[in-house]
Amino acid sequence: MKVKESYHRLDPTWCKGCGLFGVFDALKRAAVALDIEPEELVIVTGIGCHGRLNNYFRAYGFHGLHGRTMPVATGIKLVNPSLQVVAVSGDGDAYSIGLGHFLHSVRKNIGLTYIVVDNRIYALTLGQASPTTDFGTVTVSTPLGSKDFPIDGPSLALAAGGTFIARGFSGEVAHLASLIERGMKHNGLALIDILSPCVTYNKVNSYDWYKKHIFHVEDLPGYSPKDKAKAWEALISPEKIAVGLIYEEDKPSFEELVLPDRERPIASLDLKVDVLRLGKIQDRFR
Amino acid sequence: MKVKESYHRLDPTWCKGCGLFGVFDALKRAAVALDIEPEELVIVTGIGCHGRLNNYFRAYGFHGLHGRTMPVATGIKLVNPSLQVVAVSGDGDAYSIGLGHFLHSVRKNIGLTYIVVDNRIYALTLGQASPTTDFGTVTVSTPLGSKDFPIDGPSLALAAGGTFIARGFSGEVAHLASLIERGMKHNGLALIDILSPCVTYNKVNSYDWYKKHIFHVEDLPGYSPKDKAKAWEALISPEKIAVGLIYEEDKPSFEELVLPDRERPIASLDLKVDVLRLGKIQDRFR
Amino acid sequence: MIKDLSVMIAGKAGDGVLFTGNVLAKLLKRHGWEIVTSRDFPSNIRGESTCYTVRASLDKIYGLSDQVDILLAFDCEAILAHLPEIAANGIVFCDGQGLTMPPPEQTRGKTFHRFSLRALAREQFGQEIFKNVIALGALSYLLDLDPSLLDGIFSEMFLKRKGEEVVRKNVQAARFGYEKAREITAEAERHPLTKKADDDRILISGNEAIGLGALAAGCRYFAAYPICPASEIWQWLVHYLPDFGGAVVQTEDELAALNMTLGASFAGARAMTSTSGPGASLMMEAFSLAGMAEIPAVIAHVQRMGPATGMPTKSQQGDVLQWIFGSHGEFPRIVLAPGTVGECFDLTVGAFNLADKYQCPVVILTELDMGQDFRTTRAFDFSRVRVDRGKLLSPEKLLGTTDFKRYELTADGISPRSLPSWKNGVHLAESLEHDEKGYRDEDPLNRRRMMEKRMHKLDQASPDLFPPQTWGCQKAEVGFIGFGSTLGAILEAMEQLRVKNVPSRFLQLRTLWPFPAPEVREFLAESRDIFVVEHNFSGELATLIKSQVSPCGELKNILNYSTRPFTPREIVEPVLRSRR
Amino acid sequence: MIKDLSVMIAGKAGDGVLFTGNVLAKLLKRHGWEIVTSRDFPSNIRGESTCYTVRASLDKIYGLSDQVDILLAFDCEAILAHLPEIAANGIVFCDGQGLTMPPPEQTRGKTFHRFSLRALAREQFGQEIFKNVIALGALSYLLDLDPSLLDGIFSEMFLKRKGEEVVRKNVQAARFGYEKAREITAEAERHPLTKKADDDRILISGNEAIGLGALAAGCRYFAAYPICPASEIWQWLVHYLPDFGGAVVQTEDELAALNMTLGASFAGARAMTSTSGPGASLMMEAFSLAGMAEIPAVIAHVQRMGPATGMPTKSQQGDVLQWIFGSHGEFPRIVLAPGTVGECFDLTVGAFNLADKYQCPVVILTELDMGQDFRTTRAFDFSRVRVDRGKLLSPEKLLGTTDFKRYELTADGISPRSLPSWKNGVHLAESLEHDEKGYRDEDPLNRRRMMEKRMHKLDQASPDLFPPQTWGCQKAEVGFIGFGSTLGAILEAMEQLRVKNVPSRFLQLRTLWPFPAPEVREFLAESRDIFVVEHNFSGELATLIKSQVSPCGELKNILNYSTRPFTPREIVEPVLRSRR
Ligand SMILES: Cc1ncc(C[n+]2csc(CCOP(=O)(O)OP(=O)(O)O)c2C)c(N)n1
Ligand SMILES: Cc1ncc(C[n+]2csc(CCOP(=O)(O)OP(=O)(O)O)c2C)c(N)n1
Ligand code: SF4
Ligand code: SF4
Ligand SMILES: [Mg+2]
Ligand SMILES: [Mg+2]
Repeated sequence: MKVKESYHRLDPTWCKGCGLFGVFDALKRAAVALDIEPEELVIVTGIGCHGRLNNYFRAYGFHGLHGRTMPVATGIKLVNPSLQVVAVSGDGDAYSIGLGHFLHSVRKNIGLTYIVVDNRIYALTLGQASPTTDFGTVTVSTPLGSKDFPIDGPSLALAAGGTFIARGFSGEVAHLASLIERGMKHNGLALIDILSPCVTYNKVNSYDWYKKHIFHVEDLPGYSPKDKAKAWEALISPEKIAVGLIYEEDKPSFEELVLPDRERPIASLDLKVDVLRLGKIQDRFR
Repeated sequence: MKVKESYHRLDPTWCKGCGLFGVFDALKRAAVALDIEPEELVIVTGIGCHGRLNNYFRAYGFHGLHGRTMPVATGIKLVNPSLQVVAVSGDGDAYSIGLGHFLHSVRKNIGLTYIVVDNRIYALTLGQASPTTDFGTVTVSTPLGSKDFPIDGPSLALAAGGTFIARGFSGEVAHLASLIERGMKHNGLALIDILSPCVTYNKVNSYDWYKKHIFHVEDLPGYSPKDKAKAWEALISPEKIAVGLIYEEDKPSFEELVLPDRERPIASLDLKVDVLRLGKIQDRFR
Repeated sequence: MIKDLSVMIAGKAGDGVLFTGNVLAKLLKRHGWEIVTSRDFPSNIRGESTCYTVRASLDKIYGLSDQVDILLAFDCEAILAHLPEIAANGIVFCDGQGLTMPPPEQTRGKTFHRFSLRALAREQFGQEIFKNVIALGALSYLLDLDPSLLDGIFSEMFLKRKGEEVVRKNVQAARFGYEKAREITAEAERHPLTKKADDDRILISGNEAIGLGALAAGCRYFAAYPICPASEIWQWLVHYLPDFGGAVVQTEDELAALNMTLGASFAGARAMTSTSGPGASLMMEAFSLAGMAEIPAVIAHVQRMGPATGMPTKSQQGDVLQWIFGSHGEFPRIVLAPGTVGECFDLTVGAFNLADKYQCPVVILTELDMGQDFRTTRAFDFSRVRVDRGKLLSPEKLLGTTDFKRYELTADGISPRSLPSWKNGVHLAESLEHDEKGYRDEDPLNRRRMMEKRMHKLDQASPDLFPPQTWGCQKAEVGFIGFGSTLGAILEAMEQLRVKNVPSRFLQLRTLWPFPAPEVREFLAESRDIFVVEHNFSGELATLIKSQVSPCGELKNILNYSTRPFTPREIVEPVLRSRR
Repeated sequence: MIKDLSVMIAGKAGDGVLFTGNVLAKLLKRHGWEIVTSRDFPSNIRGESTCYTVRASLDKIYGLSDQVDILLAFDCEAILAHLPEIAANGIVFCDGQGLTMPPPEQTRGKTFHRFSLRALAREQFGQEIFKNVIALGALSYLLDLDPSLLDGIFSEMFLKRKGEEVVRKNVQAARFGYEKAREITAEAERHPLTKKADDDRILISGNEAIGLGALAAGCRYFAAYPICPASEIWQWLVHYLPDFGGAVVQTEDELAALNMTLGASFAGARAMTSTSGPGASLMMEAFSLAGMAEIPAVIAHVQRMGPATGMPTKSQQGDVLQWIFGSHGEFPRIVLAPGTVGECFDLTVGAFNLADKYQCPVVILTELDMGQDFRTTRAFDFSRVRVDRGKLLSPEKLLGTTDFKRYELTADGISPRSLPSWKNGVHLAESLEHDEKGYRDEDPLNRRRMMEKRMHKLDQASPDLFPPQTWGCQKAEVGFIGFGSTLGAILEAMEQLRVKNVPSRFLQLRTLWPFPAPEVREFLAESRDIFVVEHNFSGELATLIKSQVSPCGELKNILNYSTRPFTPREIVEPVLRSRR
């Protein structure tokens, strides 16, 4: 039986009050709930404040390049599909430089949990506007207010054929943990977009602001995460931000489709040289 | 008064019957209809069979790198917003390697016409599966049938906040020309996704196949391209492929928002050194 | 007696030149001859000029010769384009309408035949595409080859995929061409080739040999994005890897391809990617990550002509320094450059072992010519292939470990590796500077140690690397240095020089990085005139040599930055000129 | 009399060390002294150790000295970390709880004061952040600076943005600190600095100087993606460019940034981008496009420590060869390396003119230290700035042209440019090999000509490039070669060597490519001991020299691959050692 401490390596040095603490906690809770061995869990992070998670969380980790969590995580998952592979990105990492990888992984429905900690800012680089920064926000890169219309990861994931699309709030850790847990159990790519305050560089989208601006899809009468049109409506709702499990669908995962034998992961294949078999293949060149 | 020949530089050497001929023709028709001087038109192309268009079409042109039409076109447009800037990509160019740029240009609503010639294949590289290739299709890269679920450019554009989303068919040149023409008049980014047969490498999605698999949104009773929920429905329709002007919205274009003075394009600014003004700026360092 | 023969097939893209050339090469190989092919294709699907040369010889050959003995032209343009290359007693078959003959002083001695291939194909077999098979039949006659050889090739090609009827029709068309050629050519025009035993040899391209090498070496994960001329590596492997329990993934771009390769390798697979030109530039960032996080990775780069999109179907050696000095930051890397298809196989096997042993990225650098052209070579001996995974631990070895250090500071700088899922091996693969366990560390002393660890890893690697190979006369004054696909032309040139009483030597580099400075220094010291032969503009190899061997005497460049591979003549002439 | 003084401020990220250091630098500059600053920051928003050094001198200085005279420590850890650097008679102010003193043999001669900055700030001003201003006031007292100088700085900083009340409170806190320092320090501990006239000088960082240079040179389009330590260039420009009719665009990544820059340049703007480390690798593909399509572009690369994500807040010169030999294919490029903030301005102006004149990409290569640290320099003379757009035509000049050739084969290889919208100038900017009009062309002869055209463009460029600068004694036996931000330490080292009767010279390269071979050859010939000083592991500059100057005598490397900039001592010592 695991406890949260099973996954605790170090106390984080994020700014006091940062939403990442909630994410850190929720991820531990989800792991506890699923009783995962730290060795069976691989956390792939992007570059940004969120990327520090690997330093604090005890599990195998891969802290790669900015925006490239998805291909790295895919490589890991396909080579050893029994691993629980969780990728953690920021809004810049996932929705700016990594947008193409994100959506291609979604469409391929690769068995990854993708946690995007969206603080609507480039935090580690000291506060530039990100693709989710509200229109008009003043940042170091937009002294006259941002002139870019923000994009929404869950909507894009839905349009790309996503099979598990959820949004959490780092101010609601238990709820968030349950979303992550469900995502980790999902067969295929599970997106968990997280509204998460950056208390240092984003003074607008605070805990209070989010509390006022979110609604839970669970609270919508008759809401079913299986209904794509409803999901779309919830997402494009101009008034408030939908939180909860927005959409879910059954579809074969990429590993299922492309791996010849999921019981024999590539990572543990015997690489002994099969002289006979190779000889037969070579015969085609005679 | 322009005629089609005003824009004709060379006869194309695409394979006989290739959908690109229809695109070439439709683009010329649209230019004629708008009576654009070839000098005022810039065509930015990606790498692929579609990219050869620049050789045949008389206008300023930029044949850049695979997947990078959008940033190049944006640079051109912002520097001289009076130019009509048309980008032409293939499905690989726009929706695979260029996906991130595409969606970021959509969300910024840059005043470009983006023509994506979707032949559901990587043609110039001799026939690999593309992001729009149908599930199960056998290609040189997928001898066992493609295991990727295809994505849909217009749906993604809608989710990214697109303001003009259309789909044409290179077998219906007049209709396509009218979509391109409207797109070129649109304030902001106009996506015209084109169903276009590759007669050499894609034997499935032929003219006949498309004729059987498309429907025109104009034919839907009460369809309005201003209704986002309807547009979504039309796009995710599992039976047939929606063609026509799917969605349209008024929103300020990026140039409008970021250029200090659209009447004085950056391209023709006087760069004389303003010693006094620079001196004042320098004073802040004293 | 003919001992060496070149046949060229020329036409327009879409004419089936590739098919015809490939079958002819196979045919001549089965006849027992040594083969070298070469293609010159446009980067367009239809309409532009294309040609394919098959050189066959009784003796071992590595490159093209300077002339064409038989030209099969699908149009008249092709004659005019290739006339200068046609041998004095050459034969030309042409399917041009109204064959406009070149002026007689250019055609003297050569024989021209109009051969209405298309018309005959349509008339006799209802479809124009049979023109290629008719032509192959005609060539069979001309070269006095056993017609049944062609039959065998057709049934291998078509029986399974297209059925008996197709085979039959092709065989028929070939026979028809055979007879037709007998009708229109004089007996004296034939170039009969002696049959030799087709012993333990294969006919293979560099791309295929790399694929086969990867398969043998235990590569079980391949991620790539389509690009000419590299795609064939994974498009070949995709037919076999799943059967071996592996997977091939087509990614959305090259950034994903290398990053995914690193993910797969981190998780335990022998993983690889391939690319060319623009794709290589896109891989530079992740290349650096492989170096920093010490992740084994194999990258095959089949060079095409740059810069930018350049000329995607033309060969070049213009990306050499990119892999050695490119990317940001300093990290260990290995760059191998096979000079023959056999070496494509051997060096690929070696690349995987080196990557695992030194935990760094390994590049296999070839060229379009090497990748796409076919050569005969002795069949590969798989029993000699060894798989060495270096310091990869095992779950058993980790038992009881309580303080696993993925980046342990060891004497040789190489640290033990564990894989996700292995107990007690938890660690972080880190792109930031890190401590021995892989966690971010900004301590100056740690930085120093980690840089030294990584950068010195390859100091003792030379016994594992492929040493340069010396060809030719031990004591020659003329020395060539080169690598990769120029080998064939250099060896041909050496033979021509020998005939002219100019003995020469050739130092063929097979590892470009870490640079084999001692061997090169020795070679430089022993030769009087050094010519560095490269298929590029700026002499990248010469630049590299100068940067690594100091002091370094005069190096003369023999460069070719045209769209065609070196001809032997292009190497012989500057050497003779410099000795006058 | 004090003529030279170093103050260090040390604490944790989040302590306001940056603010304090910046204000102190400004203050000392206004007092009339020459300034050099240096920062050592972690790559983390909170909690880790941080320090900032301000060196001030009556004479012109370019680098740091070896010691710290005054340390302002926000915690005790900082004392322990920096004790070895503190001068024999140094003073330490510390806000640590329970100040654990180092052993007496290490503290002898030094003065330690406990100064409860945080507590005082909270008590007196209700907020801890006032600790920094209190400290600044205390330093003002200690150095005997006019207190009103600080007042002026605060009102410039806060009046417009935060209002009068904030200014007042800051002024108050500063006075409080001033008085407090008087209380706790003895008169003898003061380090009074003579006031000098603050004449026509500015205090500026390399990043700002590049921004100002770009603005002056007519740069009107800037596209970039955030990355430390380069973002400050565009984050400075974003305040001014719109007023000048231009635009700054934050792109989705670095691929977009350079491609967009090329689009803007193609359409007529003077356009620029900036980046560092990983971003530079991502730009390699479009770099090649700029070379092929002959599009002017300016790229500022502020180097940080690699490889991979490396150490984003530490300086390094580890990306030099990337710009010279990186990217696929061969194409012309120019790489400039300013050694002072003044040169950051001048070379940026030059970069735009070179890019336009030679129609190729130009890289301004600096380092984090150069980019982020501040130096005093003579104010820039804008009346000397010239804008030369090279062979850019005009609509008028195109009148009557019927056959415009964008890539015309001219004697100097440089062709006339037209811009979209100009009549008669229609053309294609082409990434494939192209003919004179810009359209795809696979003809071998055309290829040869186009390669020669592009590659020879820079053959005659040397009069336009920034020649190396020679510092020191004409006839010295000891010669240094270096570039960029090592200049300060080298000049300090030369001074220390002079005092020890070892005269030396220094060849500062300002253009790294095209390589200034004649000047370097001459310098090598004239010196006996050559030391190549570089802030990297492998001696990239030395590698470059060897590859370009052949024969080339022995080059000794003085390398620093630690996280800290060179101290003069680190250069002096190896020189002295080698002469023993
Ligand atoms: C290729 C590349 N470009 C830029 C950077 C610099 N960089 C580091 S973190 C970051 C963005 C961080 O934003 P986000 O992903 O939202 O993470 P956060 O810090 O907000 O958690 C950037 C641009 C980089 N490391 N690599
Ligand atoms: C960075 C890079 N990767 C790969 C290629 C090779 N390449 C050329 S065209 C092409 C794809 C073409 O597909 P698509 O965009 O659909 O165009 P089509 O040929 O079908 O019109 C690719 C992958 C390239 N030129 N650059
Ligand atoms: S800067 Fe923002 S995102 Fe980063 S640790 Fe601080 S609060 Fe969190
Ligand atoms: S290969 Fe396909 S896309 Fe290319 S020209 Fe031929 S038909 Fe058109
Ligand atoms: Mg963020
Ligand atoms: Mg396509």
